[in-house]
Amino acid sequence: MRIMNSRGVRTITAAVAVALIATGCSSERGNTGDDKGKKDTFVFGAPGDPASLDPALASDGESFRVTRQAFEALLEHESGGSKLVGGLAEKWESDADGKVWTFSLRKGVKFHDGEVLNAKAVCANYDHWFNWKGTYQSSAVTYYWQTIMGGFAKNEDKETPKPNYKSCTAKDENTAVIEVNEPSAQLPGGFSLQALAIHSPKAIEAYKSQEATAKGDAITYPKYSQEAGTVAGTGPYKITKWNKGNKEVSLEAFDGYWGEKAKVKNLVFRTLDTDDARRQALQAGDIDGYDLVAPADIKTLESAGFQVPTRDVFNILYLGMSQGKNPALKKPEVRQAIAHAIDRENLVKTQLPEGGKAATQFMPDTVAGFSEGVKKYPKDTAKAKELLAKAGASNLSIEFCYPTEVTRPYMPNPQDLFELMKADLEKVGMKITPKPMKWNPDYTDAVEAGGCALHLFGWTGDFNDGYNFIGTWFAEPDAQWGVKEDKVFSAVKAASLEPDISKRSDLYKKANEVIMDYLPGVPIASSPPAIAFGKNVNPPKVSPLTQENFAELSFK
Amino acid sequence: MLRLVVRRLLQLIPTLLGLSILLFIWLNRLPGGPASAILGERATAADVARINRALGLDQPIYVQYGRFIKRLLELDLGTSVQTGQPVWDEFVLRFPATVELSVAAMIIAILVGIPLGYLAARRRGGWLDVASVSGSLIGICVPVFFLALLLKGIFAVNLGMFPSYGRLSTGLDATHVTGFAVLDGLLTGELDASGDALMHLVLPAVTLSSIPLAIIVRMTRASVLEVVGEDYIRTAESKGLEQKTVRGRHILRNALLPVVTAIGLLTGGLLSGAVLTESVFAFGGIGSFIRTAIDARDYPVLVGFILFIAMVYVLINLLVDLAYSVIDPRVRVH
Amino acid sequence: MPLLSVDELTVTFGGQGRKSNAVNGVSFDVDQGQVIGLVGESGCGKSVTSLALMGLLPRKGVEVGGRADFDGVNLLTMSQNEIRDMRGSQLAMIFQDPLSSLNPVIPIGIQVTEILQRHRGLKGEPARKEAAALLEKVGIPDPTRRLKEYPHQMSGGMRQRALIAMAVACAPRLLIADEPTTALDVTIQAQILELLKELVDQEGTALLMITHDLGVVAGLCDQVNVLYAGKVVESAGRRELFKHPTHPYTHGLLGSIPRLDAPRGEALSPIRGSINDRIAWADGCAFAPRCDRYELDCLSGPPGLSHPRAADHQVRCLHPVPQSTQPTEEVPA
Amino acid sequence: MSLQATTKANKVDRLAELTAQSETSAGVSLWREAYRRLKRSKMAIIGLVIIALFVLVAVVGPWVAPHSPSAQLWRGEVFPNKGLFVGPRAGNWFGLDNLGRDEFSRVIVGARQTLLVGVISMLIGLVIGAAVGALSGAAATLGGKVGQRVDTVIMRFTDIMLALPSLLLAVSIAAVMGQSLTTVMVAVGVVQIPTFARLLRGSMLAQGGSDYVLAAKALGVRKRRIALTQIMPNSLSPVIVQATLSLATAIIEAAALSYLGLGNPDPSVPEWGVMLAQAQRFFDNAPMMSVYPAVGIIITALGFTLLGEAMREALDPKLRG
Repeated sequence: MRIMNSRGVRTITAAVAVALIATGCSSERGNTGDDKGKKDTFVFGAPGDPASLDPALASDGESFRVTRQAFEALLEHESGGSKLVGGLAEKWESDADGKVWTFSLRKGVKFHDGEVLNAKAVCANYDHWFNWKGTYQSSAVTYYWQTIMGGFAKNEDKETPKPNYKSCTAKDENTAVIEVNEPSAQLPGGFSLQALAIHSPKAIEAYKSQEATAKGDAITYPKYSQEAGTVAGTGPYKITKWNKGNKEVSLEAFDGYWGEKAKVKNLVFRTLDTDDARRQALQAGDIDGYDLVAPADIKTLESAGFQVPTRDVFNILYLGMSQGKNPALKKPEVRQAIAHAIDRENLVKTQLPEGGKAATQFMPDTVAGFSEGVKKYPKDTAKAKELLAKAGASNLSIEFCYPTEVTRPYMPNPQDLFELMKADLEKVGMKITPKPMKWNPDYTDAVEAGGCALHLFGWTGDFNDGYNFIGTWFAEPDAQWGVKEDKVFSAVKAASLEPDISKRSDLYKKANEVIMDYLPGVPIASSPPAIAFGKNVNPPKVSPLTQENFAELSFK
Repeated sequence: MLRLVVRRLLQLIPTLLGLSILLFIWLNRLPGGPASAILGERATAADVARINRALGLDQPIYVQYGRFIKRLLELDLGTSVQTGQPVWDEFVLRFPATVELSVAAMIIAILVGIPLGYLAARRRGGWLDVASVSGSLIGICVPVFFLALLLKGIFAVNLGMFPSYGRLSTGLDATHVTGFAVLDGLLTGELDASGDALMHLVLPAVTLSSIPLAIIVRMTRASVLEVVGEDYIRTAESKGLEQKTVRGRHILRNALLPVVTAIGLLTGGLLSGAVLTESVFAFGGIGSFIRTAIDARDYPVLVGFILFIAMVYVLINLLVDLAYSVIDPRVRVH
Repeated sequence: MPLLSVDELTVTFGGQGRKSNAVNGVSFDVDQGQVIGLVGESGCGKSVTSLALMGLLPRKGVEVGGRADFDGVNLLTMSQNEIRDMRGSQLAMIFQDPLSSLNPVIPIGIQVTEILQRHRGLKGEPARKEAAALLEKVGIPDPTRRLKEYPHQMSGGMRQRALIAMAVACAPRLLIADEPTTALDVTIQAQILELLKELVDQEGTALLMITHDLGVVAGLCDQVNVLYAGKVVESAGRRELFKHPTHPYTHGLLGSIPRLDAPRGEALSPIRGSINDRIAWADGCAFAPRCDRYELDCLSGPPGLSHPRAADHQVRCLHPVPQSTQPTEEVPA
Repeated sequence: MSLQATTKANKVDRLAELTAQSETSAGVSLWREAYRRLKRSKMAIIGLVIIALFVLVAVVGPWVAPHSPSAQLWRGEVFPNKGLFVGPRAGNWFGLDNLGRDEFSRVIVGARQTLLVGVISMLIGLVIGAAVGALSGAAATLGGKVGQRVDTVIMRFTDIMLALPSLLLAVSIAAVMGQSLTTVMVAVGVVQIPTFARLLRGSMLAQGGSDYVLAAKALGVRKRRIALTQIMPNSLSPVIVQATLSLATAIIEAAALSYLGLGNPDPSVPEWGVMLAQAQRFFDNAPMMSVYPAVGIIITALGFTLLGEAMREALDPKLRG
């Protein structure tokens, strides 16, 4: 029988246990069920189902968590870090103004379906994406392609951004050259995204035969992206089965992998929607690890002998303000008052996982471009009060949106955070009207449309470039903020157009300072999303980008 | 008999029609309307426009309703926002799990409830009576999800007697024949699979059975008490029949009539409880699917499910009536 | 020796707390093949008496006292199983409401055969044959078809006949009929009474006829016991009783029957009040409150039995009705 | 005074007193009889006591609560992210919740919200349901051909509503109305409508067939009058019972809605369902946080159920014991 690890049910349990033992009811499954096949199967509890097995059609972490084990992009991040390293490309370089990117590919790389990786294969991928039509052009389907490379060969809708991708040419067997129209801060980081991971040309051909939409009335993902079999990458695992009923994606180690082969033969991602479900499954020994551990559970798990390695922070949680929604926010004093009112330290101390830091700007200190010199807004209730008075906005009443029933890597418990901030803001005499919404789509839609005067939101970096953070918000006017401050935009733009990495990060520093002077919203904190593993597991290196490589893990 | 079936099936039509109207109105009342209901996250104005065109939302309302009905008749319940797959397929995929769970729960409720209720009535005022009555009263008052969490915490997490989630341990997967894990295992001879599926079934089924069990106990008890006082029982006694004959043939047989009806209605209600139970035990049935659909505002799924349930419900009632007309001769005539 | 001799039978309901005596020391005898009437208003304890004899009273909260010897054996002290074996084979009973007395969800056939199986060990085909024969005997046409029918498919008369068939299935020696005709319309009543008479005549079964209907008594009974508030207040042969009702209550009963031969304009003389306004026998005559002949001494303890006219005519009254005022009843033969 | 007279006199007196002794319990009205039995039923007593306590707390709660239920007075002392909570202690008898608020005060104040949800949603169900039921019942019993058709239409409609799992119905309503306390009440209330409707209709049909109604019809009493003065009053008892019972279900349903995240949006206004749903996350570290509201819900629901059941038994002659 397992050790009792919950003070709560312990007493009841004790009673029941006695009864059970008395009736000779042993924990039969406890013994047999667990070690059955466990040695060669690792089960990971994922917070959500993947949307698609084709990373190019996905934009959510859960899809990427799975595909990352089976697909590799031209560039990757170092294991456990955020530094760009070679992926399928051993070396890469760009011309002076960052428009021509040359990749010398790794030799002897095989796809799961036996195809060989070469420059042609790479270009087949990029051309496939570039020539998408119909529903594939919906930003809901190909979000990342459109962010990194802009639009398509033939844009079908004026909403779609103009293409930045120009061409991909196979210079020789193992050299692929990708050209873009404009230098972009999304590069080279963008090349490391799963959304731009390289598929087997054979698979690509198969994809082309399938339309993304079955009926006119909704986005139906193509069959190949919903069942294992067609998709084929070069990763250490190959996807063998997606059992939607059981909410399980099964992967199997790929013998032909070019690098160090996976140590555990079978890898299974099992969706368990709630924190509790995942925690209990781990405690019950039904799974070997899970992500997004509720901060409250970290100590519990550790004291019970489970492993909860801490990731480096690579995200930012902020209190967004929509000036469009509530004009009072147009007054700098009001925004500053709010910043001074909020007790960030307390949030970090009591709510966020250990390793969390109060934020001073819209990016974590792990990102190149983080500036020490930004203007700071420490907690100061008195100051906040007087600022409000100065703005003639004492007892200002304002709407505060927060998401319910959701855990985000940067925001483990939105409702509690909201409650605390609400209390802080009320202390300085503001009236708060709570507006809880379902995360998806209500909340995200409302926030992005600028429908929430105050709101909690955040971002986890895709790759280590400042633009991946501040660029997403402050490159141009954005409904979410309703900011009309050219100083801000130009500062960010300037940085984004600078091809030289080191120069660029200096420009990001300046941009950050400009942004924090203007204070479009209040950066709250950066905190590492906690991930947990079973006692008998040697966990993989945990990644700040939450890009763990499960091929590294093994059983003790 | 057949006429009854036909009549009831015909009655099904107006019910569903009315329901579809309600749903149609509802869908159109939704904030943002059907388009945003169908589209998922990051739906651009372009998408919405495209959808509206596709849905023909520019046409007059009755035309739209016509299309709506037409699609329903083609079993086209739209596409799930969460999975991007046809709603109907999703149901077909998940329904067996829920049926399996509900049936298991019902079996427990019946096998425990009827004997318990009977004994309670016979030993009226005895400790068993008091225990089962108060037990059933409490049973009704415990929120299902709390019970589920409690059972899980004790038997899965702390005692490790049962798995804490799912229908089957990973790696094990009985090849699909019926979709009922337990059955499939038996059919395909993968006994370990069905055994495993059974273990997975225990906790959710027990949780789900709590309310029907409570109700069945009390109904059986009440109706036995009532029947015992009937003249024909006195007649049976006056004939000097053996006790078992009197109890079995005369008391129980009559006492169960109302219980049967109740069981039918309860089965319909189970689906509601399944949403909570399944989501606690991450049981891959419609219930947990709906729960996530609720979280994700997956309206096509919800609409589809409501229609689906309505049908199931009416069919169940039909079955009950049939069963009733078999066991109660008085119903058969007319 | 009488087949059944009931001696000071008492039945008390409601164990602790408020007791109420339903039967207050009833005594009477039933001889082989005799038809005995037990007459009284509803609530006088006649049905309770019969249930007590059959051992059908609930065990809990009921006290049964006195004796009821069925050829020498006291029914009241028998064990559950002993009395079970008696019921249906030795003693049988017919109840008031044939519809509610038949199990609605079981075919008549089975309800008949089950008793045959129990007491005569008949199973399957022979049982069915016998059952059909029984239905035949009680005058149900096309019995084999009827066997398959359910109570609700039969007429009231048919149902009562079916009940009777079950009662006589094992040729019991004593048949108790509790208001067998009250629930039926007059024409049927006659038939049923006719049937009962035939059966007892043929089989020599003793019949204890419980009724409030003096007409029934007049038509059927050899000996009549008039019950009031759980006590026999008058007991006599049929002719004697009808000729010379001596107890004021009996007198009143007869007086309240409309009669054709009554002189025009003569009003009926109904008994005033209801069975509910009574006093406890212990304090005196329970009928006193309703009695015109009531005197203070009626309240000096329970009145005993006396034989003002003949030895076989017992009356429990201190002030019996004097002969002059006797109604002269033409007793139907 | 003549001896004759005296004897006559005490004859009567004596008789009178003796008659008085043997009591007669004839012709007690259904309600009085029911009330008599209710007073004797343990279930009813327990139920009433619980309800009384609950209502008392709900009413005076906000005044007797030692602290503000929403003030994070001990914010610094609770560390959810380290699994450190503060259990019962002097001043905070139920300890603190995950945001450093006084759990005891929250439970106390929460009672009112819970009662509110229960009562209002019950009323919604009762009023609308009864109206619908009465209408179709009256139509069926008195309306003749047309009435019967009206009746069937209405019943089809309730069929539809019955066909929907209550939770889904609630969710659908929430989807249209948005998330709010009112939504919860309406949702839970609407779910109750068909039950009440069918119940009232059923017993009205039963009454409709009864002799006194036939008599009234025969006497040519106006139909509306019959419905209102004869049928309705006699059909109400099951409805009253149901009302009591549905108070319990309402409270539980509300809790379920909260668990599905559709509960009262403003979490700083404590409500047991929401509290329970919220506390689940900390069950391992602070089990009592879930236990307090859970026990509150269960006991309260039990109280109403007990009373309801007792009433049902008291009103049902068949179940007399």
